[in-house]
Amino acid sequence: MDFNDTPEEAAYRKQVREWLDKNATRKADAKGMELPRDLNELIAQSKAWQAKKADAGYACITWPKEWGGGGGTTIQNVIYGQEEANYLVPGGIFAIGLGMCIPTVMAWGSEEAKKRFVAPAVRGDEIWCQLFSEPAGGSDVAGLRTRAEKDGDEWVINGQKVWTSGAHFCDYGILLTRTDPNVPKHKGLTMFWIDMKDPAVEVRPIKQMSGGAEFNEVFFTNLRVKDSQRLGNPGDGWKVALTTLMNERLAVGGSQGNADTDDLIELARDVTVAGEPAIRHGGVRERIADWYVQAQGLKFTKFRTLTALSKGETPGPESSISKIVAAKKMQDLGSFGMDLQDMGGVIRDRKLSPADGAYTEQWIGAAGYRIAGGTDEILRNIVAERVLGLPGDVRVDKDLPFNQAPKGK
Amino acid sequence: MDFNDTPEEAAYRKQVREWLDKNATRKADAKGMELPRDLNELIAQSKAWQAKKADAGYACITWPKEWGGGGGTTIQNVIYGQEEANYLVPGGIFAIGLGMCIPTVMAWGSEEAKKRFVAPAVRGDEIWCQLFSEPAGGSDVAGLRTRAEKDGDEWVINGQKVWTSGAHFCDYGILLTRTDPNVPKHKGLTMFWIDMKDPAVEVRPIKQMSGGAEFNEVFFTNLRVKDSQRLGNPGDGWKVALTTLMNERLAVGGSQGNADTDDLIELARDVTVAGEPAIRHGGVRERIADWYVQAQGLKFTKFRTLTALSKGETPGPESSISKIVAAKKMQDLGSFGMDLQDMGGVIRDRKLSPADGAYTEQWIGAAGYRIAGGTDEILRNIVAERVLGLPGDVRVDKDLPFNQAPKGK
Amino acid sequence: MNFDFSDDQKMLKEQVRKFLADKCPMTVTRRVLEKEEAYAEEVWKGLVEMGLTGTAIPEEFGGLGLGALELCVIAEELGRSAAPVPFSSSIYLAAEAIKLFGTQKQKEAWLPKLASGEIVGTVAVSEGLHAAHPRNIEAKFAGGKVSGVKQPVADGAAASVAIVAVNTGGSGEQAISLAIVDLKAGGVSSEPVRTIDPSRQHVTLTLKDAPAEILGDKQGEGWSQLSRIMDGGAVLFSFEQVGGTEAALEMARDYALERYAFGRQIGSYQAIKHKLADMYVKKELAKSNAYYGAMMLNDEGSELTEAAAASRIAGSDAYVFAAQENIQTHGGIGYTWESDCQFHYRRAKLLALTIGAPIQWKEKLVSRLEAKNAA
Amino acid sequence: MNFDFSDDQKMLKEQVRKFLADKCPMTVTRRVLEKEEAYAEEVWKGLVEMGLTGTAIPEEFGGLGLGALELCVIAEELGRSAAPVPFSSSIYLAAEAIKLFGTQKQKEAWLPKLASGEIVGTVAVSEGLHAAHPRNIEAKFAGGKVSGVKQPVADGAAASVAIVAVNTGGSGEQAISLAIVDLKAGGVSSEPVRTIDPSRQHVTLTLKDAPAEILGDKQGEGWSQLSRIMDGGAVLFSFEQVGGTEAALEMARDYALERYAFGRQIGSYQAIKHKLADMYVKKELAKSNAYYGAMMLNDEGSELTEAAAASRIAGSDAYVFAAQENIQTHGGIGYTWESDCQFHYRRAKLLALTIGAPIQWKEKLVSRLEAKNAA
Repeated sequence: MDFNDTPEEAAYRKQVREWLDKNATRKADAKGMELPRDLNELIAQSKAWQAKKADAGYACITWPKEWGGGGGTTIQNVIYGQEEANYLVPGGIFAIGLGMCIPTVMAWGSEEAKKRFVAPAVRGDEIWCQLFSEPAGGSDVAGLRTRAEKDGDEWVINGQKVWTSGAHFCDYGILLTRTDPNVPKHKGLTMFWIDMKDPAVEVRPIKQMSGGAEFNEVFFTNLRVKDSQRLGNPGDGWKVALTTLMNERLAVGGSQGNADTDDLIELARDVTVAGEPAIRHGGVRERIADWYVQAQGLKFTKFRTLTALSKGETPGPESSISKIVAAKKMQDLGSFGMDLQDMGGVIRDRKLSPADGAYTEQWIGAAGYRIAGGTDEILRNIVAERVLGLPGDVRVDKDLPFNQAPKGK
Repeated sequence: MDFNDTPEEAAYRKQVREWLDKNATRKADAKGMELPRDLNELIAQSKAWQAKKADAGYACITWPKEWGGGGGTTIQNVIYGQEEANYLVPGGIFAIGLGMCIPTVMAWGSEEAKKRFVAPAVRGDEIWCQLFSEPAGGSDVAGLRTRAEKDGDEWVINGQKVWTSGAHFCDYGILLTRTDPNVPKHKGLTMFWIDMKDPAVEVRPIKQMSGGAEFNEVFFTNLRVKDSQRLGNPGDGWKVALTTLMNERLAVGGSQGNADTDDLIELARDVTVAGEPAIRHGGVRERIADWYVQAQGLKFTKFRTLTALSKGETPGPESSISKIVAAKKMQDLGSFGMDLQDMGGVIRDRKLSPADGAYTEQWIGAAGYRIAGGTDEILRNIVAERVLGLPGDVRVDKDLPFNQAPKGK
Repeated sequence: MNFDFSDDQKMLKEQVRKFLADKCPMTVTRRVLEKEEAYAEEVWKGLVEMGLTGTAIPEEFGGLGLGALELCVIAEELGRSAAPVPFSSSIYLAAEAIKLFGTQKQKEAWLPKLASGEIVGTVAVSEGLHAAHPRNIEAKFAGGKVSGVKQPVADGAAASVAIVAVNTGGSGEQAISLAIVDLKAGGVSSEPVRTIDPSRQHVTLTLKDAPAEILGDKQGEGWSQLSRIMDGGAVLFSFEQVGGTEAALEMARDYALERYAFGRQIGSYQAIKHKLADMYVKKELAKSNAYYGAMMLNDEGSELTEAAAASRIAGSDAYVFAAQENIQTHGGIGYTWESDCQFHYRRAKLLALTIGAPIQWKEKLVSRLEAKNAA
Repeated sequence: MNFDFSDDQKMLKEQVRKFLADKCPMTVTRRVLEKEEAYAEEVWKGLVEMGLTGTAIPEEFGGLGLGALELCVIAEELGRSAAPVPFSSSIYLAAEAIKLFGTQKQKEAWLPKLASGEIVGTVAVSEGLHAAHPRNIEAKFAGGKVSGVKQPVADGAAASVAIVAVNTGGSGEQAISLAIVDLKAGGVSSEPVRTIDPSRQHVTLTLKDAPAEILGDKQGEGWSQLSRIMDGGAVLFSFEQVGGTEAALEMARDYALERYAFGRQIGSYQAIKHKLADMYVKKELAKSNAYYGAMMLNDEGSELTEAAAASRIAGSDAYVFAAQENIQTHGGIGYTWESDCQFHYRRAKLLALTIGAPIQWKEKLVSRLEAKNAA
């Protein structure tokens, strides 16, 4: 047991590090520098960086070279990610497009579509979003209501999507629609790719409880798309969507908030419980221990996954536990950090609060993180069903035509 | 707001106290005395005490005098119970008979049956048990399989019950059977009273994990009962059983184990964490606080219920929370008391362990208490459905004939 | 046994509830929060017109001369509607402090104005992120003047008078006194401080030689006075927490009944059912503890401190949990700015911190239990 | 990245697993528990014949000279089957102690016999219900003799040699030494003590001028030696806990699939599904921490103490929870004497206490984290 690279891995890591040193700034050396706050500037920088990566074979490392990828292995992809994390580079805006949308286009699109879209997406020239969730859907993605109706060689789309990340700057999207409401819900869906700049597409930002607005509602009013924009057969939309969702990377679950046990130790040294330093309070110490053990457990679970990848194996389902643990820990640790500040814990001001306000921000943010990308409850269901083999919930709507299934308001 | 009796209540309490002082020994004065450990002796003492109570009008206080009861109010019943709890008197073996079985006989039995059974039960001359639970049933009581088949003017009963409290010393029982397996499960049940001394009834004690054996399995092999022993119509057994279960008194939930926060404070003064007195450890203190607050919450919830009774109102559903909280607290507090003894916490010996071994015993006992009379999970369902008005679980067996419903092994 | 509120108290509760349901729906809380108003003036006026500010103030000082139980039922309703008004600062804390410990002259000077709602009062203890403790109070009082910085102070901008914890020299608890500061008399500046719940305004109060006098006759009694004031506050806030918990639970239940997933109400899934059952259990434990707290407060009973601490611990636990899991029950929509879920999430945590975090109250409680156990 | 056991280690694990599945089903644990046998002799013999007792003992002392990783995989399987054998006392603790700190002569005297399974060893620290701490050790060593009472001592009746924590005078940690006591050499009496898990025998060991010698060369090093021994024990026991957790989870899952209520498998109810998911989550966290503990133990790494404490905390939490909720999943039947659920309930708590309760290990962990954080 060791944390060392194999010789091949070490060589690859060295090569990556040299390239990064040449082309980017290490965070450690980037004092005072930061990524642009202006969205347009950030997009421009992101596109430039993505193109550079593509030229060097570091964009979509595991994809074949003929599609603009790197022709590499999964573990090389992980190594690149580990190394890049040490540099101040823009990232993220291509994650959904390259992680979910383009793989779907590659699996289900026509040859023309693949030729047209894959390479520009890999280079970052075009950005994609995923349009599945709807107000009425939530955890029940397939319960969507956006209608697509055939009209000659075109489809006419009306409806609304929600929680679309990046819709306000994306060029294209993949859109899941209902084309037949008279069959059970999973059977009446069809997938299309669409042009997000079409005037029939309206994007409205969603303001979150935290004050941020990274997500959007997207409205379609008589949006007309060609039948050739279809991905998969009519009625096969759910099968197509599963391709997309399977590609939803295990990467989620990383975020545990900004403040962790090290910060908590520092805070506890500074504040008091019953007049004594909080760090001497056994209950504070137990929480530090428990959260440390959780964080270590998640870290080493990831290492077990990486080991499997490194050996060329498919990782087990261990990683599914990550977000269940991380989201609640983020909320509880944030909340407790506020408690330690006592009455002062109500203050929400980065300049006044310890750890740059991290406790408060993660307490607020976690309320959303426990829901986004699968609620705590859905994730437990997934572990129970896919890992432990327990039965699915009773599905009363399984065999009912969609338009006869109970839906509430 | 006060905890005082109304003048009427105070007068009744005084009368009760005087009677008890004359007829029993206060626990405070009963140093070294204890109730008999031998079962037969205990039963004899219990019967004698019950007869005395009946003569004085303190047995079944709320029942009409013509049935042997006291003709009193619910709050008088509560007051008597509060006062009796201070005296060393035997109790408990009549609880199921008088709390559940006889009320069922009174509601559904023939006039002959009522005349024959009610008064002797009130006086404690005959003891009753309730035979509903089965190995295949568990939380799903109505899923029972014990068959009763009509044979002329008699019914022939075969099957097995489980978790029958006191079956080894009871004289009679009420027995829920399946008389029609071709209709949905709730519709094919019929209730009988039976003679527990019939040779076709075999009682076998169940040894529990704790080592105790208060419950039994009861086997019926061609037990023949008369049709006149039927309580309610054939097929109405579930309706009859609901009478019984409704009478299952909210009294449950009292037991929180023997050790509580006062004991924990004492233990924590004696033992150490990291070499310092455990009582100075903030985590120990937080637990003491949390459990104290829970215990107070339960106590005052009961007071709210008593207040409603005292005003002649029907208490609200508050009391349903009691066991949910008490059982888990009993387990956790026991477990934590063991932790405080560190390696010594593994010892199970009343002479060596603090609080007379209470932590260990309640840690073991709570594993059963969290299940008996409704699991934590069933109780949460009950709160959600009956108190909050949420829908019942999906019932896939609702309309299926019993013999076609999935049952597993 | 009469462990319940009287019919009159219940009628008062019903009145307050109706008024707030009518005049203080969540749209008002949203308005105050979004526009950063100091408080909802029209709601405050209505409460004043109903005479509620004078509830527990003696008649000789212009109040109604009722007791703590009446304040409790009002608090529960203010909590239910997450009302954006300075009632708690002015009435539970400032007025109670002056009533309990002020000289006759101080009472005459301030109580009538507080009772009539003509002015707002507050209490200023905290100096940043250190929990209230004699060691953590640096504001100085000398020669009739106070200097120091108090942060955060609830309703500090709206208030005309503040009870300020100050250091008057000496050691330990004896160093602490409470000063009455007329905030309109000069030497006072206040600057809004952003909090997790902008529907309740907070400020940083900077005092520079602000004219002040000691509450009551003697210096050095501030810590025990403060402890008693906070005990009362804990009970009253616990009723706000019970009311808030009920409101959050109702929101969650209504949504669970109305929202469908996979063809059935989400309230038919055990994950949701048991979550809501847990909210209910915590709410009932909080309510029962709060009732006992109310009785001890009303009777100035010997167990007031334990009962207050238990009320605060149970109330904070219930409301924080219910507010949090109400969002979780709503899913994504619950996390949006448009949703009213946020108001309970914010308010629940504010109430759990505002007169000291539960971890501090647990210490207070266990110290009392230890003393009793030793006795 | 190679954060996994080697193929050889996995093969060893598989062998042990097969042997125990075959020779040590729960009926054996039940027999030992019900008949109060000291341990399952035939299982112990089998383990000895496979050479497992000598796994990590150097070849020069008759062992196989393998490392901690091999012990870890064995431990996981012993835990899975809740095996009633003195392996942990003799090998994880006594043999490791002598190997780490014994003089050459002491190693020669004891390791070959422990390696061959000819004798059993144990460690005796606890003196009743006070947690291990220099202040709580009263057994005295002087003039080559030990006197004192150790309680409870695991496998004390079966053992021929014990490493005994003793007070050799001086203050604080310097007062503590470890003594090797030949339990067959006189001055020793042992009396069984009833525990929550009679499938693992415990005794009260009374020493009266029992001949003994100090482990290693020097007195006064016992506390730090003991700390290192317990770190190793924590890692190895955590693998037992991971194995036990897996077994309890499997039992619960199988039952949830097989048992029907209201016409469907109880495993289709979310209350059960989520309970089992929580068991799985805790198990994975425990396993990952245990792996890191194994690596640190094997490499004698600088983070051994933190990793050991984390392994122990996560392992105890996972196994106690899984054993408890396994009974809950089974319902009434799970609480009967006939059910095998009890063995995990007993063993889980025993393992969580036997080398010190989690609350003590959390203190140890946080003290280390504090020191690192300050650095």
